[in-house]
Amino acid sequence: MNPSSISLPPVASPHHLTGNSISRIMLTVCAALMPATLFAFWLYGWPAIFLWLVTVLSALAGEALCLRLSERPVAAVLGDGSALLTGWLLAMSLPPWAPWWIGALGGLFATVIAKQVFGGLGCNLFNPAMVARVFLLISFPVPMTAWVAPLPITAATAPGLHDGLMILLNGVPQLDAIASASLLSFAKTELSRGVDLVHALSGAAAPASSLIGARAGSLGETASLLIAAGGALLLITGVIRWHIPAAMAAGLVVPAAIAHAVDPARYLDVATHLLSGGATLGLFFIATDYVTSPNTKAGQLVFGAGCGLLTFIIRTWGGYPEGVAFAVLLMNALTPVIDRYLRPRILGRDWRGAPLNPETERAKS
Amino acid sequence: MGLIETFLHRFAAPRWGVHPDDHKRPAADAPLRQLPLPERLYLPLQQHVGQPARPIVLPGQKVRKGQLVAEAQGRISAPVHASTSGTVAAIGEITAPHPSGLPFSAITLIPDGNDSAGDIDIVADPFALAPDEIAERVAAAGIVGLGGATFPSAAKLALGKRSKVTTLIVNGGECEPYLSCDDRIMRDHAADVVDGIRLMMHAIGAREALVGIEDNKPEAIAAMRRAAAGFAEVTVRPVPARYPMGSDRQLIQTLTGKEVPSDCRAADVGVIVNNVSTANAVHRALRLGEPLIRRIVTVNGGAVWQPGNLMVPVGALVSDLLDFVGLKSEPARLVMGGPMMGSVLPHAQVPVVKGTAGVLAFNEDDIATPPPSPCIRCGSCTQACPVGLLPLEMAALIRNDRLKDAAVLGLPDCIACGCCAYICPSHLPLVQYFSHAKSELWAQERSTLRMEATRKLAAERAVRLERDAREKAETAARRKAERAAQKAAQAAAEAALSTENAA
Amino acid sequence: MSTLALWRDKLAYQPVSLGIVAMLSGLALVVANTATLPGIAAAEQRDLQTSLEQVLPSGFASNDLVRDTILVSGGDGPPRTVYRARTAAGAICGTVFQVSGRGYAGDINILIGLDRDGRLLGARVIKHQETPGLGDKIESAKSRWIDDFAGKSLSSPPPAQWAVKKDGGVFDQFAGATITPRAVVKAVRQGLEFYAAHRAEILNDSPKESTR
Amino acid sequence: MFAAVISLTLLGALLGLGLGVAATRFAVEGDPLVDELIALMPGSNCGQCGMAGCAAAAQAIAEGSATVTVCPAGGKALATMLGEKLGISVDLGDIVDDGPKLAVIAEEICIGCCRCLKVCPTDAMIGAPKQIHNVIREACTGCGNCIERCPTGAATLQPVPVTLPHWVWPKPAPALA
Amino acid sequence: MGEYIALLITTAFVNNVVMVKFLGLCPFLGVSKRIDGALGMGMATTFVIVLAGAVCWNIEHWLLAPLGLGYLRIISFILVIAAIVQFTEMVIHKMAPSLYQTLGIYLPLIATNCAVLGLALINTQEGQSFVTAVIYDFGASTGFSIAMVMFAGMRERLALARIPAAFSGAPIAFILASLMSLAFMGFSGLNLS
Amino acid sequence: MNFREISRNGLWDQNIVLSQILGMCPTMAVTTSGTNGLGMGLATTAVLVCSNMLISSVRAFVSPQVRIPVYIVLIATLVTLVDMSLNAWMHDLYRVLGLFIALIVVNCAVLGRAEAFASRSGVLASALDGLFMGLGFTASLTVIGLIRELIGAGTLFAQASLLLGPAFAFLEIKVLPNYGGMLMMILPPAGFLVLGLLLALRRLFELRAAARTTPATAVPDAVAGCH
Ligand SMILES: Cc1cc2nc3c(=O)[nH]c(=O)nc-3n(C[C@H](O)[C@H](O)[C@H](O)COP(=O)(O)O)c2cc1C
Ligand SMILES: Cc1cc2nc3c(=O)[nH]c(=O)nc-3n(C[C@H](O)[C@H](O)[C@H](O)COP(=O)(O)O)c2cc1C
Ligand SMILES: Cc1cc2nc3c(=O)[nH]c(=O)nc-3n(C[C@H](O)[C@H](O)[C@H](O)COP(=O)(O)O)c2cc1C
Ligand SMILES: Cc1cc2nc3c(=O)[nH]c(=O)nc-3n(C[C@H](O)[C@H](O)[C@H](O)CO)c2cc1C
Ligand code: SF4
Ligand code: SF4
Ligand code: SF4
Ligand code: SF4
Ligand code: FES
Repeated sequence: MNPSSISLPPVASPHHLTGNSISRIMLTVCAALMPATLFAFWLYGWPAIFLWLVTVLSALAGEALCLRLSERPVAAVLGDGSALLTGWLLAMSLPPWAPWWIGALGGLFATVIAKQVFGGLGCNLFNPAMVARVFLLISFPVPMTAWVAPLPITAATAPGLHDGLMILLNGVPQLDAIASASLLSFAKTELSRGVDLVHALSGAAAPASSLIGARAGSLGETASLLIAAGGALLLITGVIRWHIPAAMAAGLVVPAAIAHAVDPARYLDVATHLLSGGATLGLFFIATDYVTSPNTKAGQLVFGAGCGLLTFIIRTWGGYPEGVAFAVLLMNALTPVIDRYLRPRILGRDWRGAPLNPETERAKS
Repeated sequence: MGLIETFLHRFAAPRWGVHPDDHKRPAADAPLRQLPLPERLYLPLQQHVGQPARPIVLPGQKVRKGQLVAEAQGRISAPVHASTSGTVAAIGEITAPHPSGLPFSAITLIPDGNDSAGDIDIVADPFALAPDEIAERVAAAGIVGLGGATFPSAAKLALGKRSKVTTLIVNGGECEPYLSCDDRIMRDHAADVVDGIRLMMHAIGAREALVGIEDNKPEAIAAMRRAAAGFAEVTVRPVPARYPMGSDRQLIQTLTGKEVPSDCRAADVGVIVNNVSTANAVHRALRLGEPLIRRIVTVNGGAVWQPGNLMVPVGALVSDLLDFVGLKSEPARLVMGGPMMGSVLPHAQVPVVKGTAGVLAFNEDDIATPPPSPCIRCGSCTQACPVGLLPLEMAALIRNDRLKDAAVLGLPDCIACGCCAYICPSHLPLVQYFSHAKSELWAQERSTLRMEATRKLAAERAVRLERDAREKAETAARRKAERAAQKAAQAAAEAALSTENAA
Repeated sequence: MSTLALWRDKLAYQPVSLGIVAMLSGLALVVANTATLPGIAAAEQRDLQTSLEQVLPSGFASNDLVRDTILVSGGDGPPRTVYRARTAAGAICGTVFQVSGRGYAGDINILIGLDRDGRLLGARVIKHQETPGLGDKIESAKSRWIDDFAGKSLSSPPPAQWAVKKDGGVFDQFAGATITPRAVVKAVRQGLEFYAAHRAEILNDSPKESTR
Repeated sequence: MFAAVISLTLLGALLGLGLGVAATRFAVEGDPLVDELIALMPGSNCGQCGMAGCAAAAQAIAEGSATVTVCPAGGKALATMLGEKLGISVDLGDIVDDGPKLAVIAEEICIGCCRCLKVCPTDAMIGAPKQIHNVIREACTGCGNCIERCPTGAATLQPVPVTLPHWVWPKPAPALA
Repeated sequence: MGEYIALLITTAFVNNVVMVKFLGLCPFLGVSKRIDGALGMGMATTFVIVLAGAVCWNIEHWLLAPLGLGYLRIISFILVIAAIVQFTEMVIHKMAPSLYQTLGIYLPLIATNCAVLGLALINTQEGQSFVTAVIYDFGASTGFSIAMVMFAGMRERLALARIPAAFSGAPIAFILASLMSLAFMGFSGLNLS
Repeated sequence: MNFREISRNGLWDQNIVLSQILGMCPTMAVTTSGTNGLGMGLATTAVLVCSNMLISSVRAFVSPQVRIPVYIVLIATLVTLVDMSLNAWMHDLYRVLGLFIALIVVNCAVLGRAEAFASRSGVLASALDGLFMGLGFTASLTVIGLIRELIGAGTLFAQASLLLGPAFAFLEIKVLPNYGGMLMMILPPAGFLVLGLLLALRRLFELRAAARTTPATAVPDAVAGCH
């Protein structure tokens, strides 16, 4: 009467799953980064392309190494695309003509120290790409703040394939000749010299130039508009939700607007804050990293606002010209606490977790 | 759906839940078919929550269709009736429709093919009966909730009456993909359903009835509206198609705005929820005198040749259903219930029970389950959870065996709807984590209770040992005293004797 | 031992024992202080002396600089101690005093030595908190940068060029660290200006103004 | 000079006084923790933990010389409770919890010697001399005392059969990557 | 008022005792496994630091400085701190046994928490006024508590992560602290004036 | 407690830094170079030996209520004495170690040893314990300092002659000529990072050792002091 014994271990419901997967999400993000990346490649030429390659490959290599050591499936995990994305985002935030060892050390640091040591994907507490960026900035402030003005790959003076490789290997010859400050560090230097911003940022130095990428900066900083377009794609495809970008933008814009209104000579205007530095990249691609941001809406709003505000504070009063990476890391450190205290309300319970009063519910109609 | 419509849908829909592809058609549109009487029926004694029924027939006994074969035991219980006429072959065990593959008790019935019913006791106007009497008849008919929970309906009606329920919500949500048995009932028997609803309202004393139907079932909505047209107290209310709209708490919230407090029943806020098929069963019990011995079962899934709805006697084997509809291929997985909450079946030799809404035979493509990856904390599960829980945190705690901490996060409030596991891009078996934790916690609870009992027993034993010792000592003392007394008496006697002698 | 154990839990034992320990410690420290005081004072004196001599060419001063000081108030802040160097004949041939500026991570204290005409004889950073590897090249132990100041005066280079090269001046900056050298240059320049403003007072050799 | 010694001595004496007073004022009597732990233990004093009963086990746990997983009778449930009380995380992997066990008497072999009956800490064994003994399922904790004493091997420990309501969903296997 | 707020922020974040000044690391690493414990320790430490700071300031101001007993500073400060700590310990042991359980051996160790003595010494070194000293102490110990709570939150999450065996426990806690102080580097050079 | 055990405890099994994880503040703050680590370690060793001996000899007289204040007073006195004498008579060394010496007072490892060992053991054993604990501390600090220095600046024991005296000049090595340096190594993050990696290394050793001796047992909680 009971012929067949149990054939399989019990499988729990649901028996129907979404077609979504981690690799699909990560590849969508990569796709959203693509236009800005290609544009930046065009702007900065071969050295930037090589640096990007070195960074991505070393991030992948670091991940693969750790997976080998901990005896986990290398190919399957690399295939999830998260290490690729980490390397990519790191490359987007480096000076485009930085020497190869910057990219290589950064990529390794990101995946080994900031990610795999904590247990790999999903277990890291800090954004790996930003950890690596800050590590590089603190360790090698000179090459990490050596920006070059855009020199489109099609321009006659642009380094060719061979020269690009040389720049990658040996660094930029006569850096001072072509060095150019990024907008934020330019503003900071001028302020520290006692020049007011109204004068400093007029004419060729006007912030609007960064809109079209005509200003020195990292790959991800030069094409703010394309980055924003990528962000819009992420929002539309539902990969990210609006809470973090909106809150972060608000956290940055509101104090910036107030300060600028009070003293335009001392405080940068809103557009500059939003369009320069890593702000756009941070807004859509970095602060939104699932693993290191809170996962409730309220938490994400707090997190985003904190990122924006800290970015503003560090940019305005801090020792570093750029604050997105630090702001994101600081808020990463706060994320578990946010998650702990901002939990969603459970149906049938109040915010503190006590059951609702049936009589008040009965009275509703 | 057009772009604008999709957009509007996004904003109009509730913020919880998921929207899986519903796969309801073409099965929903196929006309109802009758399953031919199988060779054997297995009538399980436990087809409801509560105490199992107690068999009152003996092997070899002949029974008529609808005859009581096992009676209810205790307050929360339901009787079992013969689904057709025939001979009781045995009272034994059969594999339960449960993922564990463990057996449970069932009465084996060999149909005689006549399908002859016994005497039928019908009242002319059930509305003339007292509410309690309706509940009694519902109880006698063995009706249990057909929406999946299989709670004895009479107990629910009685509870509703006691708690002064004003609103009866009729659950025509049928939010599970693939299933369409409720849809079929509403399309084909709308008038009967409405009659059942009015009978239940009478039994509870409710003033109004709201029939919530997901808006992906326009035919059912139309049919029900037509049937309810004459009754002002019955309102048909389309609700957005979003899983798990059919869950009672979510439906109550959507239809009335009330939230059922976490430690309360719906009745505590003045609402009772019943399934449309339950209403139909109530109608049949009171108007036709037929106990709950058959139900509509959706047979669907990629491996099924002719998906559709079947009228099935309770106790038929899943294999009988599958043989009838035909299989395209060996199913990769058999599921009883819907794909979101249904339980996987160990094999096809398990009986259809009263709560079986569907039998799904999936092929490899339907269930292609990639291996789980680590949680990336994407928050989709939190977003989807209709209860507002943090599935990722609970799962992480459970993975580390911190079950109590998971309970603090709200594990007991989880309704196991599966939204979280459905949406998870890492394909984590979240529901299994929660089921594991819940059953493990219950087991721990049981062992704690047991330990308490042990402690009591040990204490009692200590008392007994002490008493025994004391009694022994007392007896010994008494004996000694007696012996001493005896000796004394003897001595006295001897002395007396000697004095006597001396004298 | 057993009586001790009895006593140890008594209330009075606590203040007495802790008091005794404190008293003995106090005694030890007092004794040590008395013994080491002269040594420490002498050592500190020597330290100052060597620092002062660093900013003057060797053999420049024939007197004991440490004892030949004058307090000059002016500029902003408290009066400055100015040490004066004399020739063997006793004429004032140079001065040494401390200037400070705000660097990247805090104040930088610099000792500068000038000749009578206000030409720099030397400069030494005596205290700073700049980042090692970046800003600490102002230390003479790490780099010869600070030696560039020798021979400079307010007029050479001209005031406009008293700045780092990045700001259009003559002094090198360090790659990636402009703030530190900028601060040093500014502090030294202010020192020169201070000297120019108070030259008469400093060179005034009437004995009543010299302290100590 | 004197000032130094005197002020330091006074400071020391004053603080010593304060501490002395505080120590008597705020003295904490006994160790309430052990009592709380004892209250949690099964209390059957079966000795499976290898200690002289539950109170000794509680004492050992409080002192840290025994782990919270020491009591096989209490199983995982007890271990988690103890862990919570002590504020430590418990590695439940340590517990060999192969499910609850019950004593079963093989009626053909039982000679009715009554030895098992005397050692059962929960009075789960019933019977009278020279009669077949029986185990009350609800009361037996599976401690095994009777098994050791049974001269004929009639008493054995059998796993409690799993039934539908007692079935526990297995924990999912961890993700590979 | 403004400058007090700036002082508070600077001491709490820019010159965070733990992350930047390297004071109080032992309790920072020891009592940060759970947020609740960290919060309790943070509050206990704040209490001790502010109280000890105030008492030490007075001792310095009214006793040591006037009598020229600077060389007794370390010993008298540490004596005061030790006494305050032990007193607090006894009170907590009596009043809140559960808190006592979590803070365990660390309560006595507050006495050797360098942050307490360090801050008291810094107060005198910088010649602060009483109010500034108290604000400074409060800001610093708040910074200590904030760092502890953030760190504890992260360690609670670490407890659920799949840390490689060689790193689980202390090693990963240090690496985490390293990344956290990397983040705090963002405040370096922050100048609110 | 025999000699072997005491020395093994101090140098490895209960190493203050690598196992007990105590005295973290000086460990992190001074290990920006090998020289600093060495200097701090030696100074601490001196104090540890003296304080252990002193406390061991007065332990019978100290009541539990005032135990900690008494120990701390004794340690502080010792430290101040050392501080003053160095200042007066070895001024050059003092200029280097002066700051570190004040830090020793609050190095909880010193009090930790007083509590855990000296208050229960004889004077000689306590002195030995102090010596080996101190040497273990010194070794750890020096190693951390060397790693940070090597990666940070490409040198080993830079300025040893300046700080510890000309006799130590032989230690100074410039390993990587032409090396640009890595600033983070002398900043706080690298202190934590290097120690974390060292601890992981130690754990790895122990895991290997455990696997060799008892192949099938579970992972031991290797770092006993990891609270
Ligand atoms: C996640 C979830 C989904 C449910 N879906 C349905 C459904 O689609 N239709 C339904 O009738 N009951 C559904 N139920 C059961 C209802 O909550 C409720 O028990 C039932 O409608 C009560 O009616 P009954 O007693 O007549 O079965 C669902 C329950 C849960 C927890
Ligand atoms: C950790 C760190 C420490 C720094 N320390 C100093 C320093 O001591 N002195 C300095 O001038 N700049 C220092 N900087 C660099 C300044 O932040 C600033 O970027 C630089 O001085 C600007 O100079 P530039 O115009 O040459 O780029 C430091 C930067 C970092 C990241
Ligand atoms: C793995 C690796 C790491 C390096 N790290 C650094 C570094 O930390 N700092 C640095 O300035 N150069 C670093 N370099 C680059 C070389 O040391 C570089 O050639 C050296 O700084 C010489 O530079 P110069 O030509 O500017 O003197 C590194 C190179 C490699 C291969
Ligand atoms: C929307 C989104 C944003 C991401 N941002 C980052 C990022 O800023 N830095 C990074 O290293 N990885 C990022 N990732 C990849 C991945 O989440 C990350 O490697 C994990 O933190 C590794 O555990 C992102 C992924 C997604 C889906
Ligand atoms: S949906 Fe899955 S991957 Fe996303 S947070 Fe939830 S459990 Fe993690
Ligand atoms: S299964 Fe539980 S946790 Fe998951 S979505 Fe449903 S109610 Fe929420
Ligand atoms: S094993 Fe458990 S029940 Fe038995 S004596 Fe020990 S503590 Fe008590
Ligand atoms: S195993 Fe034996 S002795 Fe132990 S409780 Fe059960 S019957 Fe009693
Ligand atoms: S050395 Fe332990 S707290 Fe600073």
